Amino acid sequence: MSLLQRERDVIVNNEYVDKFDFEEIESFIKNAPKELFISHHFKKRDRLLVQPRGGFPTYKKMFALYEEFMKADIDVLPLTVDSNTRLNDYAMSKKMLALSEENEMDMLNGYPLVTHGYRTTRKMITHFNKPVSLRHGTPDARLLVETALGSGIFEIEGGPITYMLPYSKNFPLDKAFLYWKYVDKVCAKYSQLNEPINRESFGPLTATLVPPCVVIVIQIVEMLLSLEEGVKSFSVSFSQNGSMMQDIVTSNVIKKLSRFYADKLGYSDTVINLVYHQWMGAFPRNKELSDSLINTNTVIAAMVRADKIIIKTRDEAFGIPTMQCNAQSVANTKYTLRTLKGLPVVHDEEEEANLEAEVISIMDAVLSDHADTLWRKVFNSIRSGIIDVPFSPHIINKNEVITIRDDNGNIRIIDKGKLPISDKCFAYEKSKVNLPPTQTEVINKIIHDIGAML
Amino acid sequence: MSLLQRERDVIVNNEYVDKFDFEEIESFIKNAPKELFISHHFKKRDRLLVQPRGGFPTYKKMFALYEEFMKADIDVLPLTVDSNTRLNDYAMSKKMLALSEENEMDMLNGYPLVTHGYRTTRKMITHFNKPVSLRHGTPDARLLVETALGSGIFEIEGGPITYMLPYSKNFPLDKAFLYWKYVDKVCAKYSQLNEPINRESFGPLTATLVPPCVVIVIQIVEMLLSLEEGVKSFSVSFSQNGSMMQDIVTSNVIKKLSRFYADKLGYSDTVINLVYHQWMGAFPRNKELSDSLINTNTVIAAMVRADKIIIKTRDEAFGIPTMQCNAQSVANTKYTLRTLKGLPVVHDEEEEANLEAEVISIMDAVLSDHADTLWRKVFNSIRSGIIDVPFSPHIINKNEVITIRDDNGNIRIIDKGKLPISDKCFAYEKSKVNLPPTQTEVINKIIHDIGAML
Amino acid sequence: MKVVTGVVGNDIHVVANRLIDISLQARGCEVFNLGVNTSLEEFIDAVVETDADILLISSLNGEAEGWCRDLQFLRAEYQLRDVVFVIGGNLAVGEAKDSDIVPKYKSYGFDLVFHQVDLNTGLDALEQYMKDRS
Amino acid sequence: MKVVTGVVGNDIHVVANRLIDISLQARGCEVFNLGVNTSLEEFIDAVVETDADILLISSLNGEAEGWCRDLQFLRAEYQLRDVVFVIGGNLAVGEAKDSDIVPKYKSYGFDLVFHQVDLNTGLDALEQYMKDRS
Ligand code: B12
Ligand code: B12
Repeated sequence: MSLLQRERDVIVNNEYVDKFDFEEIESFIKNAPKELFISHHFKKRDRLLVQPRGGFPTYKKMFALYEEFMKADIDVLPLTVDSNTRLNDYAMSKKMLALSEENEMDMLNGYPLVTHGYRTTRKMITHFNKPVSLRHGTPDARLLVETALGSGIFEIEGGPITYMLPYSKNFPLDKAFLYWKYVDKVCAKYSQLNEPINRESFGPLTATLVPPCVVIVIQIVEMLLSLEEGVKSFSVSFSQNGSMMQDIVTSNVIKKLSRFYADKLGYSDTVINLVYHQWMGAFPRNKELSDSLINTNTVIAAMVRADKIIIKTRDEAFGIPTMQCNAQSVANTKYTLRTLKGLPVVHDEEEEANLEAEVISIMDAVLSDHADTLWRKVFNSIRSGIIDVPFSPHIINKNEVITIRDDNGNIRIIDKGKLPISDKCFAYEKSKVNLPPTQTEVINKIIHDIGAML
Repeated sequence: MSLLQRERDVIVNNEYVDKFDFEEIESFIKNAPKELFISHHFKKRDRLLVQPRGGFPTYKKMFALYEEFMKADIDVLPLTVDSNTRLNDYAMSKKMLALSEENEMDMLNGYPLVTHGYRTTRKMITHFNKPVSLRHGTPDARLLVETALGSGIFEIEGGPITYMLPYSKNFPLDKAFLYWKYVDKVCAKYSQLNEPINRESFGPLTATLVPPCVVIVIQIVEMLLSLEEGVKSFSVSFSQNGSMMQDIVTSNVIKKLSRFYADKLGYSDTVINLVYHQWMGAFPRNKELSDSLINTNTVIAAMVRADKIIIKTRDEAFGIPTMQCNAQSVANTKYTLRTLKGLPVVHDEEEEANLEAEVISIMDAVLSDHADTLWRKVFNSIRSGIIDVPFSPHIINKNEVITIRDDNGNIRIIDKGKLPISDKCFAYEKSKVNLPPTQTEVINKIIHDIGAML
Repeated sequence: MKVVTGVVGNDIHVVANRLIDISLQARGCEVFNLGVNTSLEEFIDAVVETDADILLISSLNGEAEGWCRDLQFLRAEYQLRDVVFVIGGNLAVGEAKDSDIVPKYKSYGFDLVFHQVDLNTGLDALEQYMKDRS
Repeated sequence: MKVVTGVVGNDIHVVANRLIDISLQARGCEVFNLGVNTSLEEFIDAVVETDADILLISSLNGEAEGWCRDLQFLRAEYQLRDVVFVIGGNLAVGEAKDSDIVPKYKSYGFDLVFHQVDLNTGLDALEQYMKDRS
């Protein structure tokens, strides 16, 4: 038995989980219909795929949610996991699931996938026969992903950085890298049986004034870590920046450089797709305005020529949306994409050159770290602040980079911390903003900029 | 007494109208606050002005509508006139206004301005102290415009072509030209007293597959006719075509060529502004989708860098919107414009060159008509089909031009009728579409294309 | 089957009218299309003149009620009992319910009333009505 | 005034937490910020350790109810009668009404409950409460 398989046996041996039948799972995946694989749909590339977020505690309510989504002609079903499962607190999930079932009231903010198990969940997923995307935010997602794959969920979101720095305070980063290596290995293994399992990185990060160069570097690095393990289908992503132009520039650069680095490191057979997240920051507490924001984001997603868009709902500022509200959001988005025609292809040479230079400088610094493996290089880079995510709750994150919006809504770096971007690039960033004179005013401006869509 | 003044005395002497006090009106306009003049707001050019449509039969309800609009932070108030007044059927308007007042039910699809009179209406307009735009569709708008100006309405929409070809079946076109000359003369006269009165043309026309070259020619021609009479502030306009790129191209060309012809004919002191109409064709019978369509249009209006946007409501497919619904639409649009930042400046050289060439060919043909005055040249051009508006109900319109959408939503000319566009341009248009093989299929495609937003 | 059609009143919405013309012809009718902006009297004159079986009125801009109230008198006056009177389109100012609209227009003398009904659905119902009748 | 603050449970929404830290300091408080992902026990420990006047808990992701039900027992156990217990943020999964939420959390032992209340409004109310109390 391989080392990986031995590790797998340990992982799935958990008091909260029914016994895993790996052979049965393998044959299920081998014979699974192509429709369940998003990588299969990406191949057609005939339209921008629409995917909401959504997860309810009970099987019954989750099933009903999928039914609503199907009526709205959804492209990709989501399975969002509750925050206890995310932090491997299966005991709490179990307790709250029981309470939710008894009281017909939602005591969890997502679907506790591990608690329900793969046998149950697979019934639902094969019933609807649409690709399902696993949305979580889990540093140690090993058991979760085994359960997902067994269930027929063939797109796994996350990664050691993007599901750590925004989603955890104390979880040891080095462990996260190893746990995600496991995830990638398992995905790569199953990818050989049928269409490839798609891995997706989570570009929005903290959704709070993260500069595009940091997003792109993290996307590329997580992609490379997955490709190292044999993953063949990968989606890079980012969320609305707050400036249409910055979104377009980010898209152009991320497409170009993710391909560039994949090829450079010898993974030219990988299929790379682009996912665009609608505004991930604070939403207005007015549902009509939220609808407007959502639709504007749909238009931008089409303009940046994403392959998939992940959408929000008019309930965002209030709480987990009702299923009707969520399905309505899908229907609205599909309508806009259907009627929106004749999109121009836009470029901004100067902005793209600057962003590209920033990304390459940081990538150079990461790749030339003295460590022996890529994950250790990245680990060191985060620890030293070469990669630094604003507003990360994680203790290891440097938290030195400070950003602010310019008059056109672009996120600009005003304190580069340890980011190894050139003086020229940093000067370019600073030249775009009129910095308020006092520290208090800068803080007020940052608070104001966080609420750009309020 | 001048000839014009004598004509004016006759016009306002109408059994449905109270006596006009021209002296009092003149002094009112002279001393009117700048805020009432849209031309004053255009000067600042600090934002895209938002204007809905709206008119209710009774004074009370009209006042309440304005109150709702004010709460939504509106930029320009509309005064939309009912369809009887549009066709000078004041008797019917009076009867229906009375019924509306008695039964607290709307028996008119707009505000019967002539019936209410300028003394009453002015109270409302000075109370709100916002610029008001007169929206009608009247071939003979002489009495209506006198009443409007006396009321404090300092933007007059319409023109002899744009308010004729889409809005009338039998009204004699030559008369319309003379009646609109009257309107322009009166506007020009009052323009000398304070800020200029703004005249606006109605680019959407029938809102049904009208090719951009026809729209632009008509915009330029109506502008020139107004400038001839001394108008100093003019807005050209067009409505969403159905392709973002075609909107951008139309905007770039209309801006360039309206300025070009104004300068060429010696009116370089005129201020020209651009107005963008949200989709003017058939709306979906689903209010959520209508909201999406409206918001998409707002994004496009910002992209084409219009100076004013005229908006629709989610009730469009159903009937005259409630005031709350209308005000909500204003609020949503203002929100999107406030939060939408970083818009790229887009061009498409090839498309712009083609459209420019088409407009210039048609303008050349119009201007080189043998008649002595501009209006007669234009009159002849319409009669001969040099200017031809698809789906016009008017008997004089040639109705020979046939258009269809290409795969990107662009409106393309497949039968040029008598439009004097070059073979090269016509070939370009046709090269963009795959024409269905049979006549029936072409008709079905046209029906389908009319419903592009359904 | 002879059909007189057009848009009633000061209403100039012509697009539906063009489509109705095409659709009726496709269904084998002989169509007399008076176009937009047609008064009730003009319609009645045309029905008499052409000896039509059906008068199919459209209204889109919300005016119809004001114009059609007198139909019953004209119908009686000209003794047009055999002609089928149909109206369709958008039959009220503002949003309105079928349950209010349909009885109202029937009381004005229409046999069939299609408020915000899709054209083909309406014309199918009309054909059915004509069959049931004969 | 000493304030212990943080985000309760498996909740990692840090943005509000950072702003609260800044705002409390601007109001002259001595702030002990435990950050996100903090258990009820950790909060109580910190209150005891720092001898705080106020415990200000945030919850954004809808988890609070599951964590805070036991507050009343801890409060009694540690005899923290003088400490003011405040909670704010987004206190339910899904949309919920104030009239349901506030009494519920008061019954768990909170003195002040701010469900979806703007930060400054909440902190103003807190200051007023502290004044009225002394
Ligand atoms: C940004 C964001 C994220 C980021 C967070 C990054 C980070 N580390 O901070 C990311 C993307 C990582 C994220 C993850 C998740 N999120 Co989140 N997230 C948001 C979002 C969009 C904005 C939050 C924000 O930063 N707002 C800006 C700050 C300044 O405002 P605020 O947090 O609302 O706080 C204000 C008030 O609440 C108040 N306040 C807060 N505390 C207190 C205390 C007192 C005493 C007072 C008076 C006031 C007060 O003052 C603050 C300033 O005005 C909100 C939705 C929204 N609001 O629009 C969802 C939201 C909070 N997230 C939600 C959820 C569920 C999650 C996830 C579980 C994923 C999921 N299932 O969808 C995970 C959480 C994982 C975990 N372990 O907790 C839900 C919570 C649902 C509910 N309550 O029913 C929300 C409401 C979205 C939604 N509608 O589903 N999220
Ligand atoms: C395009 C349009 C215009 C164009 C018309 C160009 C032209 N000459 O045709 C312009 C811009 C000039 C215009 C002007 C006005 N319009 Co207009 N217009 C529209 C719009 C957006 C689309 C109409 C259209 O062409 N639809 C496509 C065709 C194919 O569909 P249709 O007309 O709905 O017809 C279908 C059905 O009704 C049905 N049908 C029609 N007749 C019949 C008959 C039978 C028997 C059956 C079974 C079915 C049937 O079948 C058709 C095909 O599916 C509608 C709103 C909408 N629907 O989205 C407003 C609308 C019809 N207009 C309206 C109004 C009020 C006006 C104005 C008075 C201006 C104003 N106050 O806003 C002026 C009218 C001036 C006048 N004298 O009539 C209102 C009517 C309000 C009401 N009923 O309460 C509408 C609903 C907009 C609104 N919500 O305010 N308009």
